[in-house]
Amino acid sequence: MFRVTREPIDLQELVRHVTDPEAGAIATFIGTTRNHNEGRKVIALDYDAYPEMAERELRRIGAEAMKKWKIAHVAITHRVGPVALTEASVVIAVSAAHRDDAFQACRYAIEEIKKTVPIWKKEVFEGGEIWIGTQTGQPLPGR
Amino acid sequence: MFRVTREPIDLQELVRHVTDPEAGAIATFIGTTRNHNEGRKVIALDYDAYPEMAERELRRIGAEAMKKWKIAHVAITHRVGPVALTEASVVIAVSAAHRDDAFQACRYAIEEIKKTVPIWKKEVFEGGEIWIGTQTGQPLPGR
Amino acid sequence: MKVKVKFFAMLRERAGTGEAVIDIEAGATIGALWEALKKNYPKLAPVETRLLYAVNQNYVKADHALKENDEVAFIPPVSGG
Amino acid sequence: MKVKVKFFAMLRERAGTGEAVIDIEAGATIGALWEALKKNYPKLAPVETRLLYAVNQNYVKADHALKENDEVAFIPPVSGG
Repeated sequence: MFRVTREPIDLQELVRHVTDPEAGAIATFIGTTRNHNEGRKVIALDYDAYPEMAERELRRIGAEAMKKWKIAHVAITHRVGPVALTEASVVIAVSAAHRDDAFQACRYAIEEIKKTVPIWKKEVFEGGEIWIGTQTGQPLPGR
Repeated sequence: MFRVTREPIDLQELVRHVTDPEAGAIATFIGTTRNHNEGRKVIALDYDAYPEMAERELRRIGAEAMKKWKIAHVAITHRVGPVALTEASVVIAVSAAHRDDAFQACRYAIEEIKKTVPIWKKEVFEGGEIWIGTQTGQPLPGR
Repeated sequence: MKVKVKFFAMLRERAGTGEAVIDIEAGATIGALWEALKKNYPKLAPVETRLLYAVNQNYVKADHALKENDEVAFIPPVSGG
Repeated sequence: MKVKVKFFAMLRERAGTGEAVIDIEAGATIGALWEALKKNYPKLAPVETRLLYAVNQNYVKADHALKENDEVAFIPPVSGG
């Protein structure tokens, strides 16, 4: 299950999706909106996305995780649009027979999401707003 | 929140407990009952515990994680009594400003739980039952 | 030939639209399309951030040759998660 | 003096109870209490697994001297998670 949605993310639904009697370990990662970033007081985040391509990239990340580790299932949902403080912008759930695989694949997924999935975060802070990533001029991952 | 309970574990409750506007990352681990173990077909697990001491040990593990990593909150619940296939026996949730701390502390907590918390798993399998750990004669962590 | 162009995030704001149909010579590269767009949408010209290119929802290189009806996107540095 | 002993898991099954109040000489170590228990509960005698010791819910060593009303537990290898 790889999804880009404007609705609040249902963690329990992702966990249910990866639950499997063959797999004794589920690792999840939840990214939530934080009230500060680089000295700025954050009021909210607002995500833009290229939804069809983002879902395709999420699916690709899931498939690569399946190749790299012995895992049973992966589910990833990324929220777009405005996301209030403490709400989840992204949830990843990975199940595996053994916890080491579940943890490593979950960690891999969030690192990859931040590198390649066409989703953009606009930070609305006290005194302005900024598209994260684009303002920094930081080099992109080589392709 | 460090708890030993006979009731099904409410993942969402643990996540709510660690959610914090200062912390943008939540890592969770869910241990579920698997249908096989060392070649045996598992029907169910049945956990015994020394509940007061187990909660005290869970709290100690949480406190040590707070010392080792920059994390905001930890919540751990371990279920005891019979746990059906695919149900959670243990849930850990850790929040942090940065995901690296959340992942590492979550991983640390499950490793420690398996070493020091006075909880015992009886595996009910086709053809018998066995207390896991006690039958193996494996050395305990030195103290 | 016509291609469909998609703008996101900062580019969406600067172009003033999320989508446009653009007429360009057959066989043009996606890099050449970007140069053409900067003339159609002057506010795109000062964009200095590095862009990735996608055609039909797959990343491609700047010298990728476009085809009629391709769905083209310019991808500023992503910041999901 | 009297101490409260708790049995768990395999030990609970072998002792046939989860809890017992045991009379033992003042100042006895927890290791000595275990030897005494094996006489009271013969099914505990064949237990070969290594045990940890806890007094009042803290792990202690085998030579820990007990006090009146201590809550004592023998901890077989744990297997939670």
